[in-house]
Amino acid sequence: MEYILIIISAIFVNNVVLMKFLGVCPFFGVSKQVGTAVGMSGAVVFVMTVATIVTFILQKYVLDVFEIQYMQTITFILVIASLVQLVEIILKKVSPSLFQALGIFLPLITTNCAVLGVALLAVKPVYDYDLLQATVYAVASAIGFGLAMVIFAGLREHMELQDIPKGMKGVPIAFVVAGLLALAFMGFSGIA
Amino acid sequence: MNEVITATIITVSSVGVVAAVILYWASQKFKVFEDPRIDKVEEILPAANCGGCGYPGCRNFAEVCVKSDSLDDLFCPVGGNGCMSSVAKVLGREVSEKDKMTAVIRCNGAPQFRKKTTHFDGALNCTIQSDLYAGETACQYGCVGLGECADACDFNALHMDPITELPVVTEANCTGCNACVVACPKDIIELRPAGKKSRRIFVSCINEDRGGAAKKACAVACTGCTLCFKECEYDAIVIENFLAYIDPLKCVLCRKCVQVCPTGAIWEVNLPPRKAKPAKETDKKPEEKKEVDLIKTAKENITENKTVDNKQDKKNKTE
Amino acid sequence: MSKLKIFTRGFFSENAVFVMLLGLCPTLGTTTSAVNGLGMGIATTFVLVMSNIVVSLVKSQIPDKVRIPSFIVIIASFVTIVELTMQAYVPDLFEVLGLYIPLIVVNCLILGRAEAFASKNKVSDSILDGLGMGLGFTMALMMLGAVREILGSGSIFNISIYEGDGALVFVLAPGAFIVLGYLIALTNILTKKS
Amino acid sequence: MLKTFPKGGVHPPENKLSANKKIEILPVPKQVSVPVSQHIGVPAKVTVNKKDVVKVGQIIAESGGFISANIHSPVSGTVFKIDEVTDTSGYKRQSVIINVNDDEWDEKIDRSEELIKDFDISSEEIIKKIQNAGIVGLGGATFPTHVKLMPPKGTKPEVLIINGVECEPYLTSDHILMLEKGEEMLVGIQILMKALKVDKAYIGIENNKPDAITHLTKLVKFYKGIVVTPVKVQYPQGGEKQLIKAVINREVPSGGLPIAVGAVVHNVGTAYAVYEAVQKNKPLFERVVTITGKSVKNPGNYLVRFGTAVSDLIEAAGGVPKNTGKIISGGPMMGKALNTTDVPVAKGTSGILIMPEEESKRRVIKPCIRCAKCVDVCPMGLEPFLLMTFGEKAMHKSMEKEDVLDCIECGSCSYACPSDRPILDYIRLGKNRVGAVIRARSTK
Amino acid sequence: MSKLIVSPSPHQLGSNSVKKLMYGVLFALIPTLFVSVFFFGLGAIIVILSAVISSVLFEYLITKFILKRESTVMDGSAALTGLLLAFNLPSNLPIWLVIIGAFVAIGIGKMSFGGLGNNPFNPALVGRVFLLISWPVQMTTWPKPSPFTEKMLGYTDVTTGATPLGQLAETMRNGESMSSLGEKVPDYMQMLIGNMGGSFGEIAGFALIIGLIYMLMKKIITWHIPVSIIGSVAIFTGILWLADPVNFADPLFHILTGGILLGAIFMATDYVTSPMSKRGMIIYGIGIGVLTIVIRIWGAFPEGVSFAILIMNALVPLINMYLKPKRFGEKVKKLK
Amino acid sequence: MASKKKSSFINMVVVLFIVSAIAATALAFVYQATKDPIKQAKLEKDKKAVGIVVPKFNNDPVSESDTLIIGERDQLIFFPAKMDNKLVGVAIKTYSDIGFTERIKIMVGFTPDGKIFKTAVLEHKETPGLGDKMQKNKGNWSEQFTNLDVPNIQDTDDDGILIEVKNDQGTIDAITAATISSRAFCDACERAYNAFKKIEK
Ligand SMILES: Cc1cc2nc3c(=O)[nH]c(=O)nc-3n(C[C@H](O)[C@H](O)[C@H](O)COP(=O)(O)O)c2cc1C
Ligand SMILES: Cc1cc2nc3c(=O)[nH]c(=O)nc-3n(C[C@H](O)[C@H](O)[C@H](O)COP(=O)(O)O)c2cc1C
Ligand SMILES: Cc1cc2nc3c(=O)[nH]c(=O)nc-3n(C[C@H](O)[C@H](O)[C@H](O)COP(=O)(O)O)c2cc1C
Ligand SMILES: Cc1cc2nc3c(=O)[nH]c(=O)nc-3n(C[C@H](O)[C@H](O)[C@H](O)CO)c2cc1C
Ligand code: SF4
Ligand code: SF4
Ligand code: SF4
Ligand code: SF4
Ligand code: FES
Repeated sequence: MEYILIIISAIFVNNVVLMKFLGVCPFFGVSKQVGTAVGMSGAVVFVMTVATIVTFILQKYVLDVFEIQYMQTITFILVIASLVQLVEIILKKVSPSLFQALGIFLPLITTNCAVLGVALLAVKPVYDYDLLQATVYAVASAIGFGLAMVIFAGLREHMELQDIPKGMKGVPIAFVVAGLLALAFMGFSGIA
Repeated sequence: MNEVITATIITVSSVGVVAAVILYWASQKFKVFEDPRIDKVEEILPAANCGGCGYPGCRNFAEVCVKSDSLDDLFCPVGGNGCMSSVAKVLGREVSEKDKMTAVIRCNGAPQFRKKTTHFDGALNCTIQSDLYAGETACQYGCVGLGECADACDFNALHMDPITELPVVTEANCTGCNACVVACPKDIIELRPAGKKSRRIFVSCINEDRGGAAKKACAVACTGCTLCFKECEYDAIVIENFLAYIDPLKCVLCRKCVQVCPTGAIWEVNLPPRKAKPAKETDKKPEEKKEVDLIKTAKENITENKTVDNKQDKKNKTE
Repeated sequence: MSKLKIFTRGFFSENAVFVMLLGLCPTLGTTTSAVNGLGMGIATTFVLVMSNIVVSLVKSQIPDKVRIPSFIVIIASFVTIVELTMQAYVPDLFEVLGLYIPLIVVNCLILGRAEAFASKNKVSDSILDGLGMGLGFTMALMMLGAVREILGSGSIFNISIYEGDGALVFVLAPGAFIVLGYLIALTNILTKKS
Repeated sequence: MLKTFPKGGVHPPENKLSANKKIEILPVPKQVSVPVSQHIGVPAKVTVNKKDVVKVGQIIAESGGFISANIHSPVSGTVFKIDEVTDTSGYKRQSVIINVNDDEWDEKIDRSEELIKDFDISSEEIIKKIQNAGIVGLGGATFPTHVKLMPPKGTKPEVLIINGVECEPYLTSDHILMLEKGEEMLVGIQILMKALKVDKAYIGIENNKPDAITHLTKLVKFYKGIVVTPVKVQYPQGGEKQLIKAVINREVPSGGLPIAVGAVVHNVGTAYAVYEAVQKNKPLFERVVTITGKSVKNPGNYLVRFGTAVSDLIEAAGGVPKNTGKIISGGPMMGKALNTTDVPVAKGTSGILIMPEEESKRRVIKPCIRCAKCVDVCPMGLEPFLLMTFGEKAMHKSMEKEDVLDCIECGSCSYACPSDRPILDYIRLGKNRVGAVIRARSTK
Repeated sequence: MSKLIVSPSPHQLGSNSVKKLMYGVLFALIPTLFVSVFFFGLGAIIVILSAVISSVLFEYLITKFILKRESTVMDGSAALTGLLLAFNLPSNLPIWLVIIGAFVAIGIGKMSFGGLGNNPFNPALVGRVFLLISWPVQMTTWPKPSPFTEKMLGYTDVTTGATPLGQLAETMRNGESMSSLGEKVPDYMQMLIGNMGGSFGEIAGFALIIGLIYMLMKKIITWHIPVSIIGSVAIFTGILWLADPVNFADPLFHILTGGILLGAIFMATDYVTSPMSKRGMIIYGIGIGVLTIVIRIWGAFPEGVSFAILIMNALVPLINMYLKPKRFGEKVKKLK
Repeated sequence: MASKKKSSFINMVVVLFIVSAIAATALAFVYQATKDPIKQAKLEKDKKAVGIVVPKFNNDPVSESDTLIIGERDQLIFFPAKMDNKLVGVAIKTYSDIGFTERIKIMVGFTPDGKIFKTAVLEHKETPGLGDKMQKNKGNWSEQFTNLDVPNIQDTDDDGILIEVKNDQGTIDAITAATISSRAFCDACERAYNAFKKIEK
């Protein structure tokens, strides 16, 4: 039950992009087509999960132990950046097909706030997550990100065919759509 | 040095070093061959990996740049123009200066020369109309005037003249991209060398009907009378299927054909105004003049109102 | 490029938020009021300028393969400095901005400028570039914050300007997207016209 | 429940004004111009010269290939000239113009009214005769009939379906033919069955022609293997894929021919023409044409020689009404608007419809409101609104992916659209372009 | 005979038009209008008039002065948006809020996208949810219905009461059993004719169903969306109720209360924002039904229809992409 | 473009090491420098809150504060306020987890007779415009708690909880449309009151 709550909360109620504003740049950048959005979501799920696990361990067994929590930002980002690159290198060799599907999105993830954001949130003392909970939280957050992005990509592909007024065409209307999507997602608030 | 500082330094540097070692090891171990130009392009790109270019990540964008044939639709918003031109340089993709080609409209059949016998009421698209039938006038070759070519032009070099209902080329904008030629279902548009000082002479008609039929359908049609052919000293003119064609490579811009054409089908572009001719020749002139006046007065007579109406009509329909 | 242009393009022609759509998370997340937007903007500008300086100083010493990690470490250090300083001297603002302060690290604007500009240019130009970009970013955040504050809470810079409740949506997530959408449309229209 | 196709379709007002008008014979005009391309496929090659004297039924242009058909002179007289004349396509096409002189028929043609039921002739000979007679499908597509009778290798016809649906509003030529020449037609069907070597034939007739249904039901008792199947009044019941589905409940695969499900479809007029060709040696040079329209004085069904100007036909029905807006060759749903009445009647001309001006104009186009009415009515299960958008934006790849080539151009979508959008115009455009792309690809 | 008209086929057009469809829906809403005025009197009239007039006005002004296009107000869709927005509001909502709602609905929800046919989200619901989130207090104070009394003339000072769904949420939050809920809310017959609190357009179940039948008969809409919504609500709440009748309300209660009927019949069926294929419509309907109940039972809002419809609106492009109508002949092709 | 250094294993590791080390050292020093101010700022915050919620005092409640353990994990810090060594009030830092979003932390001050003197919100993430009306500067809702005579509240529903919103048969008017936040606020006060009773003993 506890896990279900974490999952529902992270996907719908506190959706990373729509409610928490994390990872907004790729949310807009890579959502022009549904296919790309799906690929990006896959990559995010993968990296976010691994990154959260690694940083969680780092936090609990290094930073907390030496009481140097203030080094959180710098170590986390270092870990994430290296991790992304590592995954990219390995994937390219080991599974070119998977690399084709996900690899191209990997570099984009380093500068995706959502990954660092979720890693930072997962170690927040208020939540008091253990490793498993943190992992579930990361996976669910990433799925929430992916869900929002795929829906959004569908809407944008649709908008491409519509007769949008000149000034609103492209990015502006995308923001309005994102806003209305967030408005709709507010309906989930309070589910717990 | 106190404890915290030591711990900090050790932790962070070891994370850094471990990362470097692992990455190095991995990049050696899992090396994959790739087009080296991709690296070069990637180097030029800002590595912001922001996705602003529409591709996921700079490297991916670099790959696309290397693989695609043209950089026209590719743009990195972070790096900007400078960055893109460096990319082009690396890839050796600068557009080499070709002979400038420009579009010419080979139909002169404004409504006052070419009576409309029917009214087309389908979707306003040249191809749809010409797939359906020969067109609103008796000339089955002429421009149908629904502006598909103008829509196809990405450079704002073509617009439809509301009075003549024919496309007009803005030469300065025309890049010779061929889009309009492909778009036009009637093959009205031809790309011709812009010519010396942008001066050109060409036959603005593609009617292949026999003289009488052509003339009946359109007052300014080429009737294939061969007068120009006979006049031309440079063999620049051929006549086939009752239609004259001027070879741009042979034409020396002597303008003799322009004067002899009884229907005014031959156009001269950007040539200086003619010197006043000796009196003898003027007996031919009135006719020519009449044509010109016709266009002029027609243009003047059509009040602004009507033009607006025309546009309104089209807008209504397309909306 | 003239110094003036290096400085001013961050405000208009290459404005990070309105034109290049970079650093959107803090833009949307922290602009519930003009003051918050301003604070976030200044923090970002600081990191941007400082990391531009350092990067342009050390640019020739860094081997290619570790360029990005090194830049990230540099940026992260400044971010941490900002974090610590804010905690010490403006704890209230720090609390409001919360997560978004550490997230300055991943703001593509900063890494992007470090890579695209500072790693190729003189220190003085890099400072100007950083300042221009940063202040342009700050301006955008403040504008967004101001509009959201006026519509959402009926005040500006915490000074109440009308009675009664504002439209709460503008303080919440949907309002942020919508307001930014219309602001971008507005800039599009204005810049195209001029 | 009456048989029909499973999805879509519309029911426009039937307006069968000329339903009970007996077939009248239109007098032979003074001059005819016979286009050499009256069918789908390669145009025929002219075999006569200026000033040649020809008889009715004499070949004047020879089939130009396998998918092509002979053209016979519909009149007797002298060839005036061979020139380009605007035909129903709206373009000038090569035609043989003949000055009429008398009405002298080729001797081989049996001109008696007598019904000849028996035939004893092989399948190949039948096909040969049909080919020689220049018979093409009279249901609209004018596809050479002999080609359809020679199924490609690996396919085997199982049933013959005769299309007596006439689902187009206004048109009545098939209806009257079934009433007046029912028996001849049934013999024609037997001949076709023999040619195809099938022993089952269905005649699909829409339920709005009860007289034809009862008449033929009575007659088929005497003809083995032929069944009359009444089908629901629902446009486009006459589309062959729809008819096959309705009658024998098989679905012709996307991009496939009817033969893929063992069916061959012929129009009733074609069957009658086959009878005449095989039993009476009469080639195809005349047909029944409906002339109709709300403001037409005497709507009726006329037996017309090919090459007769449409204006002559209209004259016979009382002349062009004052408020005429559009003159259509064919029905209001699939017919082709003419740009002049000086075009000749040809093999594909099933009717001439004159529409008053107020009904001719299209309405102002409004934005698509995504009401899905076009999706509902599309008998092919396509999404016309989407295809139109792709067509407008020249997104050919997307169109191909959305099966634009399956569209049968029935026009139900444009008919049903509350926003009066020219859906089919753009779909047709897209079909042409996608078709061109695919052809280019396959030649690569 | 003047110039002949030439156009591609078909040459005959159906008699349907956008105007006819929109006015048809407006006509179908008339019974509901009467019932709402009957129970909520002057307040209902004021809110309806201000919503409809301001919607039409905003659409006119925006098309004319901002988009500079041909005016489209006469097609009736703006009036319909206004009316449906009004039906989703409490009858004592201050006029200025109604006008803001209409502005958001038309300005943001519809015209920003280019007007009729282009908007991905239901404009009236965009307006409504915008108001709900911005001014939750005003949007959730419901006047008591008061048939045939002098109170009908009241507008802002009417007595307020909770909606059945509000009672339900309260009951569930306090962990009381459903039998105690039964005492607090009107019986089902009263609910059906509309004698209960709530947005004044959603109460009149009976009148809404008359509208549904009219629209089905006129072929304005098909049964797929309303039936799948109501069906999935019934099934979902039915399962919960059978499993635990003490803590969950019965299906009929859920169907008759709140906006399910109004939403299912008039709002989810909006052409522009619903799927194009029949299969898609059914999935869409089920999605709305299930989400509505999830939000009602577990969410912070007592009512979820508006949100559920908006969320499913967002999914419509994906539904259209993956749930195509069944192509003719496709199956055979695959069998090969 | 500036000449790029070619990468080799050694220089990669060395550079990354040096960069990290310099960064770490610099940070460590900044940390050292800001450590006390940060602590100070935190104390300052408590101090300010304590100053608001209890009557005038002249001791240093922060340095005299102590942690009270209730139940298994609950730890509340309390700050005794004394005037000339006479206890004039106790401020208790309390929290609630039943708010709309995340934990709410408030400071509640009691006078020795068990009345709430005043309250102050320390931290919360409730929705702006709704739940945040519990803050003093956003509305006067929290005035209800000033001088709330907790020991004398009638516990109408006999559930042993004294500070409750009216929806739960209590005495506190909830913030309009934010009952959940109000309930959480009451819950925090109740927790503080229980702690207070324990301290009393
Ligand atoms: C290019 C083409 C090739 C065809 N090939 C055959 C064929 O090989 N065998 C056959 O029986 N029918 C063939 N048909 C005939 C069609 O099946 C169909 O009967 C004809 O096009 C008329 O149908 P319609 O009036 O419904 O369009 C062909 C048609 C076309 C257009
Ligand atoms: C939409 C549509 C409607 C049609 N309606 C009829 C019809 O009513 N009667 C008919 O004989 N053929 C009709 N056809 C043509 C048939 O599909 C088919 O081509 C014809 O029956 C084949 O016979 P034929 O080759 O003898 O002409 C229609 C075709 C289409 C695409
Ligand atoms: C986006 C959103 C934010 C909300 N924020 C709060 C909040 O901060 N505090 C709160 O008590 N209720 C909040 N609510 C409302 C609650 O979910 C709930 O509806 C309300 O407390 C019901 O209580 P009432 O009886 O006071 O109306 C929020 C609702 C939504 C949709
Ligand atoms: C059956 C039907 C239902 C409609 N429902 C709505 C609705 O719920 N909300 C609305 O704003 N417009 C509605 N409209 C009107 C119109 O479709 C709507 O304004 C468009 O979304 C505007 O583009 C409806 C129209 C029809 C035909
Ligand atoms: S030139 Fe061709 S494309 Fe252009 S308007 Fe004329 S017919 Fe159309
Ligand atoms: S003179 Fe004019 S009409 Fe005669 S052939 Fe030359 S171009 Fe044609
Ligand atoms: S898409 Fe084609 S098959 Fe479908 S209704 Fe339209 S015209 Fe008929
Ligand atoms: S029928 Fe017309 S308005 Fe309706 S969906 Fe199709 S194209 Fe759009
Ligand atoms: S700021 Fe770009 S993803 Fe968050």
